Amino acid sequence: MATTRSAPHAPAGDAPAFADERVALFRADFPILGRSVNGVPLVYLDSAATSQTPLGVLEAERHFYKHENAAVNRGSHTLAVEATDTFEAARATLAGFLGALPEEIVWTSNATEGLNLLAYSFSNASLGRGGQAARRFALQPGDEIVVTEMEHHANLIPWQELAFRTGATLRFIPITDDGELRLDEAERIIGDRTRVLAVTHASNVLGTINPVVDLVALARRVGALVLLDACQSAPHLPLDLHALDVDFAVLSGHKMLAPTGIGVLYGRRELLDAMPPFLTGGSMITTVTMEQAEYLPAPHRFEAGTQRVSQAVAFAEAVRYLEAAGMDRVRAWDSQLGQRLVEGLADLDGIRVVGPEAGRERIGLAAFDVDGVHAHDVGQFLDDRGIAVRVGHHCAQPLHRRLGLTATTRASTYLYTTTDEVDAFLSAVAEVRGYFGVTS
Amino acid sequence: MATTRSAPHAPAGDAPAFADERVALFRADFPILGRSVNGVPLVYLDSAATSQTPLGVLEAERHFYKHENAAVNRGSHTLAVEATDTFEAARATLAGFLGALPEEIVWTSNATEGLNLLAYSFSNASLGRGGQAARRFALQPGDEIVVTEMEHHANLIPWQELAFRTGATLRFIPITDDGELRLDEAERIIGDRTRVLAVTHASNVLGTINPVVDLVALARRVGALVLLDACQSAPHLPLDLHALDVDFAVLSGHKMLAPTGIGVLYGRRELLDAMPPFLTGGSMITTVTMEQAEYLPAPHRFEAGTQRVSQAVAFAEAVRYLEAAGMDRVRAWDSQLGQRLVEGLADLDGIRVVGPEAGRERIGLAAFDVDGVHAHDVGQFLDDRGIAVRVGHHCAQPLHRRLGLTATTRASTYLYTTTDEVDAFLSAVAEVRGYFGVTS
Amino acid sequence: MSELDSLYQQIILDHSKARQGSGLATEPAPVGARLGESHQINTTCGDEVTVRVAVVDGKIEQIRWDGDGCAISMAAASVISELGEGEGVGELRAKIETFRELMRSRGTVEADEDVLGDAAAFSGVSKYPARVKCAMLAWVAVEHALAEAEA
Amino acid sequence: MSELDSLYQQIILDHSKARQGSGLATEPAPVGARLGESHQINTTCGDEVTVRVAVVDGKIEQIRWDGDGCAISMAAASVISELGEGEGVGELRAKIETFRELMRSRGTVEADEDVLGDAAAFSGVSKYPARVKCAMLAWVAVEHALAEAEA
Ligand SMILES: Cc1ncc(COP(=O)(O)O)c(C=O)c1O
Ligand SMILES: Cc1ncc(COP(=O)(O)O)c(C=O)c1O
Ligand code: FES
Ligand code: FES
Repeated sequence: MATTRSAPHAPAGDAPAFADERVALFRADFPILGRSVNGVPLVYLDSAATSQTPLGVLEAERHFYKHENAAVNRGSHTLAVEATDTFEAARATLAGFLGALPEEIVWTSNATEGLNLLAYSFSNASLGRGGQAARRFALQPGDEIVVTEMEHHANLIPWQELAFRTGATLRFIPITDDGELRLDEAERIIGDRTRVLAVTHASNVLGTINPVVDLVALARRVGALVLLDACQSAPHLPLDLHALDVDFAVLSGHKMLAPTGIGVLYGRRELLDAMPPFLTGGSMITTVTMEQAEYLPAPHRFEAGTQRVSQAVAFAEAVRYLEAAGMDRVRAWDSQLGQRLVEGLADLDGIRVVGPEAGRERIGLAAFDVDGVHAHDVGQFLDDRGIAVRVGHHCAQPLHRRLGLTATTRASTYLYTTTDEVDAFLSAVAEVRGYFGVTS
Repeated sequence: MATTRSAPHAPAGDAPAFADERVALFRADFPILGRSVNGVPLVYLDSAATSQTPLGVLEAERHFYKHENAAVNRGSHTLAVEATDTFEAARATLAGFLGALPEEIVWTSNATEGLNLLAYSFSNASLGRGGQAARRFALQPGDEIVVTEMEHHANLIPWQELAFRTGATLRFIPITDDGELRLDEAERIIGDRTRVLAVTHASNVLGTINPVVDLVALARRVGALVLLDACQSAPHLPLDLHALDVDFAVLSGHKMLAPTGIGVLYGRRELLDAMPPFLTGGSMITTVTMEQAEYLPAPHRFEAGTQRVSQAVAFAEAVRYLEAAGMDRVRAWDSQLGQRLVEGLADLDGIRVVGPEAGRERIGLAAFDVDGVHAHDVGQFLDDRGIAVRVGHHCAQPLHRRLGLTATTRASTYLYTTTDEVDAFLSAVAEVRGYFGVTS
Repeated sequence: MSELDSLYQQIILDHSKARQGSGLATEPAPVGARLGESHQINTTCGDEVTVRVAVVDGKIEQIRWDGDGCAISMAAASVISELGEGEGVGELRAKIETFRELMRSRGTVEADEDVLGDAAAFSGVSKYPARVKCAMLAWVAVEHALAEAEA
Repeated sequence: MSELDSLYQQIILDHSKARQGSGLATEPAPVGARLGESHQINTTCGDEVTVRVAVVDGKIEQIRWDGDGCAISMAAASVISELGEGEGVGELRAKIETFRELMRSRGTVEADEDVLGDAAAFSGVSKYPARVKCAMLAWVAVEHALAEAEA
């Protein structure tokens, strides 16, 4: 197998980016973008941490509470029936957006919970829960779980804990100095012992988009399950999970215009139906005695207790907003701004951008180190200009260690980010070293 | 120890119930209560499943998104600092409402997740996670977990699963025919082997308020940990968790005017700090290598990934709404309506109310069986009159089995419920058997 | 007829009380018949029904059931038991399909009384999506039991 | 002076570069002194500092430290190392308390330069609650190290 990168499943560049006027229209839907901080207009470049939420999404949630709020999948009165319909329609909307079936969509609080759901369900299977059907999820000493060196802690620590609980071994695929996955190493590491391959689609620090097709092929060769962390791809690129042929995927609503408190775990239907439950309680059972319980099929098997109904409704509205904008155009815009960020930063003295160099594909973000100035001081300086960026390890300490850094500064964009904002950011960064008296 | 019921920690009846005019004012804050179903005005008597949400709470959430939304506890820009302050202030508000310290409040999706958090953290402790300090949470064969026969599935199945994972035994305290806990049996069952006592404060089917003080005394005698399921008490009575001296408690926001997707786990500070984590990922660690992670102290140790920030903000606003109404008066109102329900139902032929008889203390709900008519048909009949009640096993199958029933119909009230609504419900119930042609 | 009355038509209420075919133990299965049994649970309410069919030469000789549930589910079990006995397996399958379509129609399909007999009275159920499972419970059980009998 | 300039006063920037007391290994601890060491992590950023104090007869002979962090945290380590050496343990504890109050004051307390010396320049930090931990990091480490030295 070649180690060259194959094209992502829908190559960038086939849709035009937004015109500035279109972006201005988006911005009108996000009142917070009009606020000022420290007496200057806010320049929000932290969408990779959490995106802003448009009025229509808030309105969808408000409408739900004003007209149909009731406990779903439990009640039989009119309100409860309506609320259940709305809730399940939201699931279908997400399924459509992701190229999946409604039964393959499990609501979670966020991507982190989705990953923990998998890790705990697998360890329950390892204890014999779920019987014969769940044996394929059981791990034991000698089995291997493979992640990459660029994972967010959310896609690392749950697997460390699963390895601890089952005796399995955690291995990782290293990256190149440019922040791309080493496919030659992937090919070596993904072997007969590999049971799970958990990999991010796009890196929240490097901006790299990983070659999912190649990785899936490597995993299929050895019969390993593939989990895709789609936290940074679902908001920024068109996704078709069936076409990508992954077994599981996780994402968070708050990174794609929805409120906090809602996320999705995708799982192939026959896998979800065979997995033992994670959270247990009401609304996920058929029969309960004092001694034991029998469980509903997926997705309800994994949705214990009263669900995040209004958040699911809002998430569906967020997805409609993105669909109306056009995910291929969102990608084109983010990618254009991402390039502008890298090119601008590369022109400055004493700045080291991590991840793929200018001209190579990346999502709309750039993380960098300023020689002689700590990232938190960079962030403070920018904040004084109203520019909101994220500083720190971005929940990817092992990656930073690999890069020889403890912290970086990250600017990230979304469909409401303007070219002017990127430029304002670049000129502010140009002044940072001078302000802190670093001259060398 | 005597088996008589001691008074709950703040006896009912020391505050006057609301005047009808006050209830009318509350109702104006809940637009959904003005809607009609099937061409008749809605009579919402399903608040024990989920309560309605006042405009002020929706407005608090909207305000957050319009002015301060950002990732909390991670970012250092102004917006992130403001969002973090607001989020932590919400925690302090909840702590104040519950008689706890802010560090003792862990945000969860709902009560169910809180219970699962405990059960999984205890099983992680049983595997050695958390080291020596966490040994007190470790279970093994021979150890016993004690619940009651009246528990909601959420406070039963997680313990069944924990018993399965650790080899511990699950036991339960039976109830009397009147739906009260048998304290004589509790005294016999809670013994040297008991490690955890998990009990509901108020039953979501019977309406019974359990004698927490007596149960805590029994548990303390043998050094067992006490978990209180406060789902049905926190919305309806003043709570002071420190005064009740329980070790843990869980509750759900959606049952007390907050949106869905947010709940609280309370844990005594030194216990939470000693417990191993449940969900792992970002924002709950100090140092992470590819091999292992070290964890923050509570509550952040238990809050992995991006949190339910706007929901927490809304929950705090809901709690302020309840505080303004006065929890002692909320209790008085619910208790008055609860009595009216039981008395009215007891007067009808062929109706069997479960739980304490009229005149004995209960929260604002009544579940009942209609002789000769299945609960779902009762519910359908009432729904046709616009009356929304819950029918089924209410996530308490073992309790229903104990009562010799498979399903009941439940009417439940809240501060916005009117006396007229209760009366409309009672006259509709009076017609049910006739409609279905049951005469005997 | 009010919405509610169209759900609880007199025929349904009657069947829910005088339950045709109720009682697995009351009458033995005909000797020599191919037997099939199915146990179905309505997961929304927990109600259950167990159905046994006896098939001789592709014809349904007997349908017997035990169960507990709401008026709709009990009436539906009674009706299919009455309707199915004496039918060919293929014909009853077709009727079950017709009934399923009726139930899923949300009130848009007209019931054909010639085909469905008393089961046509269930057309009102289709306007109550939450109750469709009640009406289908025994019918799905018969479908599964037939498959078993023919296996 | 802009808000930002009041946070990053020249004294702070200078200390953050010419770090007093930096280097645990460069100079050995005085013989016969009671030693205390403390390692502190700022959990919001992951930055760390390790401080060693040497106490002789209730007087602080030496404060040495290693660490990595932002300008505020490095300057704060430098300042306390300079300020603390030669102080009595009790006096330095009192100054740490004064500094803590200043940091928590959200800009409402006036720094007393006579007491705090160069540390008075940190008063601007109190208006940035997210940076208070940076300023406190080494100071808390000294506090813990003193407790160990005296144990
Ligand atoms: C007594 C009791 N415990 C637990 C729960 C579970 O709450 P949730 O579904 O919000 O997790 C409920 C409500 O359904 C309840 O009434
Ligand atoms: C790549 C990646 N994975 C996982 C996560 C975790 O998402 P959340 O915190 O919403 O669970 C994030 C975002 O923080 C991310 O960027
Ligand atoms: S309500 Fe259970 S079958 Fe109808
Ligand atoms: S940012 Fe880490 S100590 Fe200041």
